[in-house]
Amino acid sequence: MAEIRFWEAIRRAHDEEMANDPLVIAMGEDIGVAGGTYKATQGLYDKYGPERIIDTPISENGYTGLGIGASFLGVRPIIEIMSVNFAWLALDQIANSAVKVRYMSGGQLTAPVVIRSPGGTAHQLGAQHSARMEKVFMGIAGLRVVTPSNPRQAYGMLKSAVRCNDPVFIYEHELMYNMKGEVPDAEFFHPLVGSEVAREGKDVTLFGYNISVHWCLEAAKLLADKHGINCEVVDLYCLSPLDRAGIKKSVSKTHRAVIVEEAEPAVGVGAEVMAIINEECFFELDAAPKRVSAVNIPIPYNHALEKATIPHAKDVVKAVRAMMGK
Amino acid sequence: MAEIRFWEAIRRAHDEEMANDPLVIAMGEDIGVAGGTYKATQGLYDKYGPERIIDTPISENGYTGLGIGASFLGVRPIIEIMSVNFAWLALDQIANSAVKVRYMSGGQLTAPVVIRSPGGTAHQLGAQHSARMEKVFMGIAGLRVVTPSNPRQAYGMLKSAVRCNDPVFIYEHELMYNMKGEVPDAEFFHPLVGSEVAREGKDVTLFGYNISVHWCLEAAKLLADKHGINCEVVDLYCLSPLDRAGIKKSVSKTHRAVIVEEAEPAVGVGAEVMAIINEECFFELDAAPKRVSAVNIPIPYNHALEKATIPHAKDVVKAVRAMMGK
Amino acid sequence: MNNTDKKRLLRDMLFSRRFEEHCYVGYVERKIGGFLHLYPGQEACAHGVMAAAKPGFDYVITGYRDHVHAMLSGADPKAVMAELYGKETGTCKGRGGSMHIFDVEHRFMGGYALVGGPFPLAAGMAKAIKLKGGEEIAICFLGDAANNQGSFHEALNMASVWKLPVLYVCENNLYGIGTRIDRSTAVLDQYKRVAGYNIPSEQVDGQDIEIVYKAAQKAVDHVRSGKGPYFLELMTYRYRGHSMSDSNTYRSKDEEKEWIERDPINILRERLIKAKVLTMAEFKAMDKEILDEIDNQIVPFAEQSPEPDVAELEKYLFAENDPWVTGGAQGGAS
Amino acid sequence: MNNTDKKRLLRDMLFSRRFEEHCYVGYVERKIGGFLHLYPGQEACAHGVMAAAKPGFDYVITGYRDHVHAMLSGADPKAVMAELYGKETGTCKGRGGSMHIFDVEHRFMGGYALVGGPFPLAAGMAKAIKLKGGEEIAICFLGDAANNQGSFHEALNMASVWKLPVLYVCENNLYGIGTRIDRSTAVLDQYKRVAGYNIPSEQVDGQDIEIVYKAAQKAVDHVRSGKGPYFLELMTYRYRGHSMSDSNTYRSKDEEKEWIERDPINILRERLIKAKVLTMAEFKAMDKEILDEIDNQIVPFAEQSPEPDVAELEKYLFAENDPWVTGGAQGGAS
Ligand SMILES: Cc1ncc(C[n+]2csc(CCOP(=O)(O)OP(=O)(O)O)c2C)c(N)n1
Ligand SMILES: Cc1ncc(C[n+]2csc(CCOP(=O)(O)OP(=O)(O)O)c2C)c(N)n1
Ligand SMILES: [Mg+2]
Ligand SMILES: [Mg+2]
Repeated sequence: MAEIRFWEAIRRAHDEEMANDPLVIAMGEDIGVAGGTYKATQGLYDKYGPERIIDTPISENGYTGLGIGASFLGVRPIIEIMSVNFAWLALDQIANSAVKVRYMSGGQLTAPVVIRSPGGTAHQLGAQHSARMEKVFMGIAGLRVVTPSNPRQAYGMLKSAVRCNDPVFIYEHELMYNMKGEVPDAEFFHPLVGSEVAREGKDVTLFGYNISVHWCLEAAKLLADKHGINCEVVDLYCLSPLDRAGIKKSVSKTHRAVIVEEAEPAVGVGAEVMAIINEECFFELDAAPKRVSAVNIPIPYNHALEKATIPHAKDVVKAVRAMMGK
Repeated sequence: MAEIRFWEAIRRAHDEEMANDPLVIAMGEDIGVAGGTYKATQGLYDKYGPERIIDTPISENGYTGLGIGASFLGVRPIIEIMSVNFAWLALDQIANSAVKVRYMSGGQLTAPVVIRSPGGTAHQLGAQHSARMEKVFMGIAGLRVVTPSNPRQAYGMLKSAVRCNDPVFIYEHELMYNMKGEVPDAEFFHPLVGSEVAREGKDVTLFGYNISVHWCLEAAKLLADKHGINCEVVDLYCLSPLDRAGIKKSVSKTHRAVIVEEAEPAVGVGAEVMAIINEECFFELDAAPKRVSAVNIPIPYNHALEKATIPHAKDVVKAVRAMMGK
Repeated sequence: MNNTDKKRLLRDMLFSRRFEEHCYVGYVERKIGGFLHLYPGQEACAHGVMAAAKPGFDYVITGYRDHVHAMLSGADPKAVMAELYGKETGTCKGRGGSMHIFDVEHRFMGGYALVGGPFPLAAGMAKAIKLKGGEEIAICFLGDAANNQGSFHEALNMASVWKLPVLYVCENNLYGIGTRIDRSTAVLDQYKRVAGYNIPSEQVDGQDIEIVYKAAQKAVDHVRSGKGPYFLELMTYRYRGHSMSDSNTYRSKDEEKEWIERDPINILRERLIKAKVLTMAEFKAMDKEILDEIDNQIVPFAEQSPEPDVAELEKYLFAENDPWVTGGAQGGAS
Repeated sequence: MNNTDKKRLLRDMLFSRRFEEHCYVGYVERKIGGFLHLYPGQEACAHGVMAAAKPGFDYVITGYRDHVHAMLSGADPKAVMAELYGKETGTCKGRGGSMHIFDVEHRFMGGYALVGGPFPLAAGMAKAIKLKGGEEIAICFLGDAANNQGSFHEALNMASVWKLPVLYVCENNLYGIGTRIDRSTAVLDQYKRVAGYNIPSEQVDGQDIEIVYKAAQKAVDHVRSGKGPYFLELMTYRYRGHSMSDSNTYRSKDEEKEWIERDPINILRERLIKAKVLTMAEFKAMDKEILDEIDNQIVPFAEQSPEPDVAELEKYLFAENDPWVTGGAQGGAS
C-alpha cells in the first residue's frame, strides 16, 4: 500500500480506466499538452494521444454537451471542469440532457459521463473562483454526486464512476490535490453510495464531507483531548443520494449531530442532513442539531476576511461545546 | 379593489414602473411583438416601443448578462426568462456577475436587475419543461428570491423589485397566470422580505409558497371540516432570505410543522425550513417536522404519472393526519 | 432518384402531413397533452435529407418538432402516436411526450426541448463515431432561431477543430416562435454564419424535395468521407403556429399564402403528374390509404394501448442493479 | 499624435511594465495572493486603444488581466496595488483582488474572472448608453480564447442587431493558458469570425502602439458615431506564463524570443530615439523616476495601508437600508 497524493490517485484511476477500455476518454481545458491544472491527467496525452485526451476550447456548456452526446454511443468521457465556478455555464447540459435522457426515453438511452471538478475556497481566489456548488448538483434528480475526502476514495470512486451507467459528478477540492494518503496497490472500486465512519465516538456525531471531514477530525481530536467529549465523525462521501441509514445509525447512537459544511447554509448539505435526521430519528435527539457553515457572502479576496468567512475546526469545537454545555 | 388575473397584475406593475421611470425596460423572448408567452407585457410594445420592450434572440445567458450590464449604468431591466427551465443557461451571469459585483467591487457597483420566470409542473410539459428551480436560486448568496402566490403579491413584489437596488429573482408558476385575485386600485409596494399568515390556526403549521400555498389552504379546509384539525398556513413568499422570525413564531404557537413543496425534497425549501425550525425553536416541537415533496424523478409526460409525481392537498392531509395521530 | 423513388417520397411526405394533422385533432380532443409542435409545410426538409442519408444507420437528433424525424429514422408511427397519447406502448413508454420522442434502436437519439441543446450532443455522437471508427454520420436538425444560442457557436467550432462527422441541417422557417429572423439575428443567411468555423455550407430551397435531396447528397458525402462537418440551410415555412398554444398573429396572410403556394407536397405531385408518372386519381388513392392507416391502425393502437403503471413511476431514474454503484463485483473492498 | 504624446505613451507603457513587474515580486514575497495575471508584452494594446478613447468617460470592462486597463481608465496605481495587497484602501477595499479591480468613478467597470463573462455585460452597458442618449461608448477587452465561449456569439449578435455602441478589442496573444489557438479554434484570424454578426472588424499588429492607436481611432469613431459595434483584433504576446501558477512549458524559446524582439516599449523607444525625440539617457531617467514612484510611493502605500475590518465582513452583500426591500415608504401597505 503506497502513500500517494490526491492528484496522483486521480491520475492513476484515469490511466487504469483508459488502459482498460478504449472508449474511456478524458476532456477538458488544458488537460492534454499542459497536463491538467491540477495534474489529474499528467503524462496521459503522450500515452493516449489527442483523440482520447482532449484539450477543449473554453466552451463549458459545449464540451460538456459533447461529452454527453458521445456517451450516448457508449463512450465513457471523464470531463474535467477546471474549476467548479465554470460549471455554472455547463449546468444546462448536465441538468437538462445528461440526467434526463434515461427517464424521458423510457430507459432507452443513458449518459454514462463522469464530470469532475474542483471547488471550494482556496488561496484568496476571490468571489468568482471560490464557489462551493455541491448543493446545486445535489438538487438535480438523476445525478449521482460523490466527493472524496482522501486519495483512496478519489481513486476508487473515479474508477467506479467511469464504469457506472449513470451520470456521476465528482466534487473535488482545490486545496486537497497535494494531500497524501494510502491507496491500495491492487485495483479497487469504491462504492458511489453510502457513508463512512471516519472516527468512532459516542457523544455527538460530526457530519463532514470532502474538506470538512478534516475539520471534523481535527475538532474531534481537540474535543477529546481538551474537553473530554468523544465525537463520532461520519464522512458523507456520497452527497446524492445521501446515506439515510448511515445518518440514522450514527445519530441513534450519539443522539447529537453537528453538520459541517464549507458552503453558505441556505439549502445545503447541513439543511438536508438535518431534514433526514428529523425524518429518520427525531426522537433520538437529545439536542437541537446544528450546522457549522460559511458566512453568507461571496468570498472576499483579503486573507483575513476569507478566513473569517469559512468555518474551521475551532468553530466546530465551539458548536459542540455549546451543544454539550461544556 | 378590482379582481384581476395574475398576468394582468404583472402587466400592470410593468406598465406603472415603465411609466414612472424611463430607465425601466423589459426584455425577453417574444415579450414584444408577440406580447409575452403569458401576456405579462401585452400591449406594452406598442406603448413603449422596441428600445424599452425588447424581443431578444434565444440567448439566455447573453441577454441576461446584457441586462445586468445595462443595470450597472442605472437601467432597471425586468428580464423575463420564458420558462425557468431555460434559466439553467443563464445561471452563470446571475450567479457570477449580478450577485457578486457589489461585494467584489467593495460596494461601488450594483446590479439592480429583476429576473422573472415561470416554473413548476403544468400540463404534461415533460421532463425538460417542468423544472422547479427555486432551490438553485435560494443557494446563491446575494440574490433576493421572492415568489408570489396571488395577484396582489405578484403586482406589489414586481414593483418593489424594480426599485430595489439588489438583484431580485421572481419565481412565478405556469399554472397560476390565469388565477384571479384582488389587487388594490391604489399603487402599492409589497415587501421583498417576510412571510404572511394566509390562515390562522393552532394545531399545526403548514408552510407553503407559490402554488403550494393553495394546496395548503385546500388541505387546511379539509382538515378543519373533516378531521377537526385546525391548521395555520404560512405563505413563504420570500424564499431568500427566509423569514426566520415568522417561521419561529408560528411553530412556537402550533408546535408542529409540515412544509409543502412542489420540488423534489433534496436540499430544498422543506429542508431549509426544517433546519431553521431546528435552529430557532427545536424544543417547541411536539412532533417531528415533515416535508411533503415531489417524487425524485424528472417529470414524466403521461398525465397520471405526472400527477403521481407532484404533491396534492390530499398528500398534505395525509401527512398532517399521521402527525396528529388522527 | 428514379420515378419509383419519387413516388415513394411523395407518399412519405403525405403520410407525415396526415400524421401531423391527426396530432392536431388529438390535441384539440385533449388526448394529446403538453406542447405540440407540428411539421406541415417543412416536409421536404427532413424527407429530402433522410433520403440522402442512411436511416437507422446514421444517428439523428433534433428539437421538439420531432415526430417526422423520428419516423424517418425508422420509428413505428404507431409507437410515436402512442407516445403522444402517453401510453406504455409509446416510443418512450409515455414518459417522453411529443417533444421527446426517442427510438434508439433506429438511432433516432431524441427530440430535445431546450433550444440549442442538440448542437453539442450531435458533435459528441460524431466524436464517438470517429473514436469507434464507424461509417455512420451524425445528423442534427434544428431551426433558424436556435443558431443564436451559444451552444451553436461552441459546438460548431469544436466540430470543425476536431473534424467530426456531423451534418448540421438548419430548417430556416424564418421565425422563432413569434419573432421574425431579422428581429433577432444579425445575419439572415444562416449558411454564411458558419464561415466563422471554417465549415462548408450551402443554402437551398427547402420546399422542393429534389433540390433538398441533391444538396443533402453532397453534404452527406462530404461528412461521410471524413472531411469533417457540413452545414446545410433549407429555406422553408411552417404553416401552423409555433405550437398549439401559439395564436400565430405575427405573420401576414400574404406571407402565409405565398409559402403555401410553394407547398412541398404539391410541388412534387404536380411535377410527377406533369411527367405522367402519377395521376391525380392515384394520388387520391394514396391519400385514402394513408388516412385509412392512420384512422384504423395508428390511432386505434394509441387509443387502445394501456397507460403506464404508476407503480413504475421511479423506474427509469437510474440504471438498475448497476454493480459499480456499490463498488463493483468485489463489493468495494479496500 | 505629436512627439509629446508619443513620449507620454512610452512613459505610460513603461510604467505599466514596471508596475506589473513589481506585482510579480509582491506575489513571490507572498504579499499578493490569489491568481495573478500579468500584462508584460501586451502594453501597446490597452495603451494604444485607450489613447484613442476617452478614459474616465467611456466605460471599460475586461477579464482578470486587468490592472493596466484599470489604471488607464483613471484608477490610482496606489489603490490598485493596495487592492492586490488586500487592503482597505484598495480600489475594492480588499474584497476584489487582482482579478476584480473596479473603479466605477472612472468608469472602469471591472475585471471578471469567468472567461467570456464581459461580452454581454459590455453590450448591456452600451444598451444603457444608447437608452440614456450619451456620447460614451463601451469598450470590452478580452483574449483570443475567450471567443470560443458561447457568450461571444450571443453578445455580438445582439450588439449588431440592436446597433449598440460597443467596441470589442481582442488581444490575441495566441494562447488560452497552455492551449495554442490552433488547437482550440477553427478560424485563427479572430476578426474574420465576426462576419457572422455583420460587424466591421480589423486585425493589426498589437506590438506597435502607433498602429494600434490608428486602428483604434477608426474603431472608436465608428462606434461613437452611432454606426454600431466594431471588433478590433490586436496581435500580441504575453511574456510570462498565463498566471503565476503557470509553468509556461508549452511554448518554444524561439517563439518567445521572436516576440520579445518586437517588444512594444522597445519599438516605440527606438523609433523616438531614431527620430531624435528622445535620448537613451532620458529614457533611463524616465525609468528611474517610475521605479522610484513604485518603490517609494505605490508599494509603501499598499504595505502600510490598514487591513479591512473583519467586523465589516458582510457589509457589501446587499444595498444598505434600501426602503423597497420592506415595501417602500409606506411600509408595504396593501
Ligand atoms: C433554451 C430555450 N429557450 C427558449 C425556448 C422556447 N422556445 C421554444 S421553440 C423556440 C423558437 C425556436 O425557433 P427555431 O429554432 O427557429 O425553430 P422552429 O420552432 O422555428 O422550428 C423558443 C424560443 C426553449 N424551448 N429553450
Ligand atoms: C468560464 C471560464 N472557463 C475557464 C477559465 C480558466 N481560464 C482562465 S484564463 C483562461 C484562458 C483565457 O485565454 P484568453 O481569452 O486568450 O486570454 P489571455 O489569458 O490569453 O489574455 C482560462 C481557460 C475561466 N477563468 N473561466
Ligand atoms: Mg424557426
Ligand atoms: Mg490569449
